[in-house]
Amino acid sequence: MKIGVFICHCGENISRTVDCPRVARVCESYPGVEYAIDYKYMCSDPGQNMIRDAIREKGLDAIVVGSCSPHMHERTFRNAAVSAGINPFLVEIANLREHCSWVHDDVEAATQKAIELVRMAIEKVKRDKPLSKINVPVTKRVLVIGGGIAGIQAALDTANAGYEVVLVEKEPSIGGHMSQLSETFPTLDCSQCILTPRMVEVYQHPKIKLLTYSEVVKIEGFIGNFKATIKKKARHINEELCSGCGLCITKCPTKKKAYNSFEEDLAFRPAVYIPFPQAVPNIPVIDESVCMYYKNGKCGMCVKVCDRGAIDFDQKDTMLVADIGAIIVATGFKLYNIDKKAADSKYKGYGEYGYGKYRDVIDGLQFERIASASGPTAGEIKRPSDGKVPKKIVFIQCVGSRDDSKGISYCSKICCMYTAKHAMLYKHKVHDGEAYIFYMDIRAGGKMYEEFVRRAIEEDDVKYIRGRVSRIYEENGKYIVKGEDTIAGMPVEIDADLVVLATAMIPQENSAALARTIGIPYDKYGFFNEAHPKLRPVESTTAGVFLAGACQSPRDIPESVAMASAAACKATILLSSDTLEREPVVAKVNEDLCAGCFYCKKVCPFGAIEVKDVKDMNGIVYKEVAYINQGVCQGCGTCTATCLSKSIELAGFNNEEIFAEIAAL
Amino acid sequence: MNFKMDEKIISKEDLLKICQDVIAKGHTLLTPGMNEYFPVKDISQINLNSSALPAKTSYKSYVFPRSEPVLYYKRSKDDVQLIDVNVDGKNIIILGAKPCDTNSISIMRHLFNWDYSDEFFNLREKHFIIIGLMCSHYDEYCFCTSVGSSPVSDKGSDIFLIPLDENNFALRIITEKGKEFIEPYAEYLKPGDETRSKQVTENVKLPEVVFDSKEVYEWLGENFESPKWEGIGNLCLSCAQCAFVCPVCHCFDIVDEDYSYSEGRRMKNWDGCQFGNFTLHASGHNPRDIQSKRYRQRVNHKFRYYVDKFGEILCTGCGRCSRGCPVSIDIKEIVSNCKESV
Amino acid sequence: MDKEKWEPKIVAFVCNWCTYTGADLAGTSRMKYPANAKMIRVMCSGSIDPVFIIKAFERGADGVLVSGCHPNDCHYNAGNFHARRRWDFFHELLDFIGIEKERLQFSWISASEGKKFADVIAKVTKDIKTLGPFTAYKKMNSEFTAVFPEIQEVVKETIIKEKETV
Amino acid sequence: MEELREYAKELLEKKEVAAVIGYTQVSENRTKPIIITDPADASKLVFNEYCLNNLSVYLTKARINAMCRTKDKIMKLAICAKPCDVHSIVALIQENQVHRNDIVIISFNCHGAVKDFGYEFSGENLASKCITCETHKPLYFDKIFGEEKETPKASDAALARIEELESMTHEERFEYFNNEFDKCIKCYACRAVCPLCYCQRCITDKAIPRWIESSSHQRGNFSWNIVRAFHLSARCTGCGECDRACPMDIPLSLINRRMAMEAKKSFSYVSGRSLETPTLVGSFNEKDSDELFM
Repeated sequence: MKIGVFICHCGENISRTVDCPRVARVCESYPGVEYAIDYKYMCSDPGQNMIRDAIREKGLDAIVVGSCSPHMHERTFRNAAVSAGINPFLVEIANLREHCSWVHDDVEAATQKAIELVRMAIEKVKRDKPLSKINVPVTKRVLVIGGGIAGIQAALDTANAGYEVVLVEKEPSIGGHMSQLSETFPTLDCSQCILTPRMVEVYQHPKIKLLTYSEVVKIEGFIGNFKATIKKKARHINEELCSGCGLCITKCPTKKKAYNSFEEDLAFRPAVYIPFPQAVPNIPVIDESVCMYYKNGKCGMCVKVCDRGAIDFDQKDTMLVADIGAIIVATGFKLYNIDKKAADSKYKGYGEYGYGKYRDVIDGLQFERIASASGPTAGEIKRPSDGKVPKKIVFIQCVGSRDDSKGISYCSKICCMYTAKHAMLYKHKVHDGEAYIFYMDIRAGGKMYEEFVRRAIEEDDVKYIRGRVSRIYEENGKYIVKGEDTIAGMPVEIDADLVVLATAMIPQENSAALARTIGIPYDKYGFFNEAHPKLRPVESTTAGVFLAGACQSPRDIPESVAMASAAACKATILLSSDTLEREPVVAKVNEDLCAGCFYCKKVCPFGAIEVKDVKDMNGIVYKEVAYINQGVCQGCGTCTATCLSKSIELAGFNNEEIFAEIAAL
Repeated sequence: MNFKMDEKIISKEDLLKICQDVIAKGHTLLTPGMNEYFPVKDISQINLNSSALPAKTSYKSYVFPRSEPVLYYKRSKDDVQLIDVNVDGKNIIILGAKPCDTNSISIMRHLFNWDYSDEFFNLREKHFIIIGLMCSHYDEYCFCTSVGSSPVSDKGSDIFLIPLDENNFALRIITEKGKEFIEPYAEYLKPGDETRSKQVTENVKLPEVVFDSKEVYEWLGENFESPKWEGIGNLCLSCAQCAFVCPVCHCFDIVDEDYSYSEGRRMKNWDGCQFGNFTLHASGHNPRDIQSKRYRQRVNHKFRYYVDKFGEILCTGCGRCSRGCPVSIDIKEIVSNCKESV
Repeated sequence: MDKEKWEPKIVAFVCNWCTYTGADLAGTSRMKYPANAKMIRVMCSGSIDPVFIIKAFERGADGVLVSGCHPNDCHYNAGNFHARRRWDFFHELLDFIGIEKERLQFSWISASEGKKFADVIAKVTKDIKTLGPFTAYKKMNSEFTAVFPEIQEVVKETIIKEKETV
Repeated sequence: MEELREYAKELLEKKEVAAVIGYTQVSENRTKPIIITDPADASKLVFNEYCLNNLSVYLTKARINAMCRTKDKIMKLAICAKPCDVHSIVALIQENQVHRNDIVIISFNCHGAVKDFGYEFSGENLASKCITCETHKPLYFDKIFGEEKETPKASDAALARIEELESMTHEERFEYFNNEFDKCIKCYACRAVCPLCYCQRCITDKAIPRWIESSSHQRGNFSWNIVRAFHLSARCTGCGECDRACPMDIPLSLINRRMAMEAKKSFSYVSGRSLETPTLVGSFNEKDSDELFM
């Protein structure tokens, strides 16, 4: 085997601390090395030409390039090698820049290390096998999980590109948190007004199959070839027959049996309900837990009034299976529960603010409902306890967010803006009211955001107090807010009529469980992880799964929408070809030697390993062996290390190659 | 060589003095312990007990190490440099070797000097001095008498000891090598009394002769396809305990192992015929693919092929293989019952 | 004096996605760390076999570092979880056999933790320097070093060790 | 004993099983494995304190399994297993080597076995595994024989030895184990008798690339013994056959026991005790300790 070694100076980036000519000289003396040379910029056109020419002239079989990180230019050099007729997997990169010249000062030590790094690459490339890309077919359908604004946007963009979409929403209606908002910052336009047309568009789109009141329970398969199992929860209303007239709702005798979660528990709803008037689909749901029929078998008022016979008490949960090519996860967020904490929760509550104890200490979404024209107060600002118009409101920012002691270190990003919005909405409706905002910093990065906050301060006379609130207690129908003004350097005490807490955005309940179902990583809070924080922000590390909106980290509406469109675009790129090319770094079983213990199957994170029967001459199965579906295998190699008899090898990183690297150290 | 055997008497005390001197001279003195023949550091470790059980392993590894380099190599750009291994010719004196061990080396010598003369073996053997000790122990696994040896046989020894009483041994000088060894210690030797030693050896209880090796030879030739092999093959678990504790099994494997990308060595390692991959070809074909064929090979090699080739049975009847077999396969039983129907 | 001159040989097995990239970041950020550790890139910490570590010790390594993605951060979701169990046993085994725990160290280093990478390499190098050469294991190679005196390192180290004991 | 023989005979006569793997007496204090296919031979079966072999090792042998597959019928295998051997069978079932329905487990009420052949059964000569044994009744079986009897008492010398070793310095321990491993002649008897060493090709036989040096010099012996112990970590059920088989008396099961202690301490797992619990290898818990990692 003839190996060529090419050492790059990277201008002076490498050559400043590594004696590149010496590295080339020493490497030329190693067995198997036919040609070695150093050059100022290997990645430049002349540099690449040097490689091509050397391959042709010297008849090289494989090359080693000592340069920057393979994450930078591996592809460049592989392409150069391919154009000169060498398999791309017979190219090895020794990382002489990031791992050597940039991190060491001593020229001798760095040069010595560089020689060893190149030597390792030489020994590896000697054992490298030529590999070719793997082709897998693509199912042209996208699964969007979550029907908030991000999911809606992603579904519409994908469907408009001509691909089928399955949109799964766990609530009875799509719309998500955006449908609960009164107005949106920084324009103060009506949230419902801009959202509802989108929701209807989704409902009517011929390419979108909408599954509300449904949950994804299982994802199998791999990029281009997922299989999703979706549980459609029983609505007890036949969707085909229901006309959405709403008669069942108005006639239901259990008027105020349950808290209305859409109204953030500020109102009640009957057992049969739609979450809100603009709900899509406009089909009610019967809540078994409060319905009289399920309690004692009597009532059945809805059955009597429904002239279409759509009520179906016997309806059961159903399972649907769909073939899917790509998945967009847009499950959104929920608000940090301020005090009601389960025993095993990683978050600590805010007992000192009296949320849950005082009815007039509410969170941001509750204030949205109070301020909303369609809300429980029809848009009039009234406090929940006695319906009085509050004359003094205290808003507290960063409740939970940026507070290590409560378990959340991050900034929830949107609270500065929506609190300013809340204060403005209040001032616009209650002209003689006073609004105080306790803040830590004001973070108003975004188009027209800073201006918006300034407007609140300057035009609407919202009083910003920099500092934290230590305690809230009730006294004569007032809420005494004790805090400090760190700018004035003195304690503050405000007797408020209503307190609004801007609580942190946290991931949806069970986000970790969903992540495991889909097979994507998540951070310690439960937000899903992107593949690369900067360059691949909407992709998960699992190929074919994309992220949109606040399920990845706190996002406002424009960002969620932008992410959703980006994710849709990524998904459509994937679906635009009939087959997928995959890196051939996959594992393979030596079936003759496999003992069939299936530890590999147990550890495979992707379910790529199947059981294969081996039969004797009479057709009787005498042995079971592992078989790796090359389309599913992602090439992590966990199976190779688990295999006790070493009957699995990972192409491109096989054990012979790694042993050779160890021996070359 | 016209060497005449000579018999002397030596006291135990004097014998130990010789040992002391041997150690002081820097020679290696081996003596049997419970598990193995071990190099004596202090003469108090020496236990010249003729009724002791044979050590679990023989001293085979001192003449044919379980693993030894045969050459070192160093790769350079265009060449491979080979470096020879020098075997140091250090004298090894084995004191108290059991008669079933003493002739092991002479049996193996045939093989190591057959088509190729193994200089490592020969050099080591040349520096061996074997002082045998009559054996007065036997258990259910011993069958030296069935393979033409006996507990009182001095075959293979350079010097042979017969305990006359608690403190005195008859010392039989058998070979030139033995004579050369003992000559410097002539002062310790008293005139021998062959009648006395004969009296002792004649009173030794011998293991019963359980088979006739000629009959076994014949049977093996005629029963290559006997169903007997299958029965044994089903039980045998394919380890090489039997081969590795055997004083005369001599199969080896050659492997190259590297230290780094450029340096390495070629090793000669013990190999066992019961291993499944012993006869595995590079093509993937394995002529002895199942255990019954491998066990058949083992018995045939010992009692037929070796006899054909070198005129000796490749077995000393020490019974180590059966004593240690994890599934209690007893070669003596198999061979002596060979004619019985399955 | 000699001991100060001695430089340990350290092998680091790192995953492609987190630690290798974290090391890239350390480079991009021009952080400095000792040059003793050489990295072997594998796809996932889950694919690192304990035999790799044995091989490294056999080839004269004084210390080994194994590093992958943080839990829940694995590019392959769960490779590092399986690795974690594996290493728990292997580390315990080596400890029982008599190999100091510092000879084989483990870390989780994410792609954004360039600083942590530099710190970990510095720490491991320092630990191994404190322990000194892995003479106990290297003695097994004494036959080799007798034939190839150019594998000097080992010879030198043995001498140092002997000096120390005097 | 007669019941056992009758039962085995019946199984064979009815052709429910292709063979009965059991024990037969060799001499007073010694038994050996026997594979019975002829009902007439069932009378050779015995069970007593001298039945040392863990016969489950035969369950994974291709040649034994081949006996079960005849052209017109697939038969089961019957195996005599002490309660501790049943642990091995459980582990084999979990590792897909044996299917529960393919075997008939004939087990016994057990009150211990001797440490090796040639010893008289007593507390002093009790096998190490019997001293700490908690399953005198098998956890899984199809048929059980023998009466319950008290196990002789003995002190747990192996545990004391482990504690003694752990109190040593690393250097001393390394020295100790290196010397022990140095004795290894690589006859692989430990591997051959181990029911869980069922690999068709052992890692140490993998030549390209060479995983473990086949030479039995210090380096090769060291890596073989480490890898053997590691591969059995959290899998070994503690039958102790390796100890009995080793001609060089290397304390193999001592290391196995130490690793089993780790499995119990860190993961509350004991291998081969339950068919329902997932194996420790091959599963994980997000809450596993992160202590090891910087």
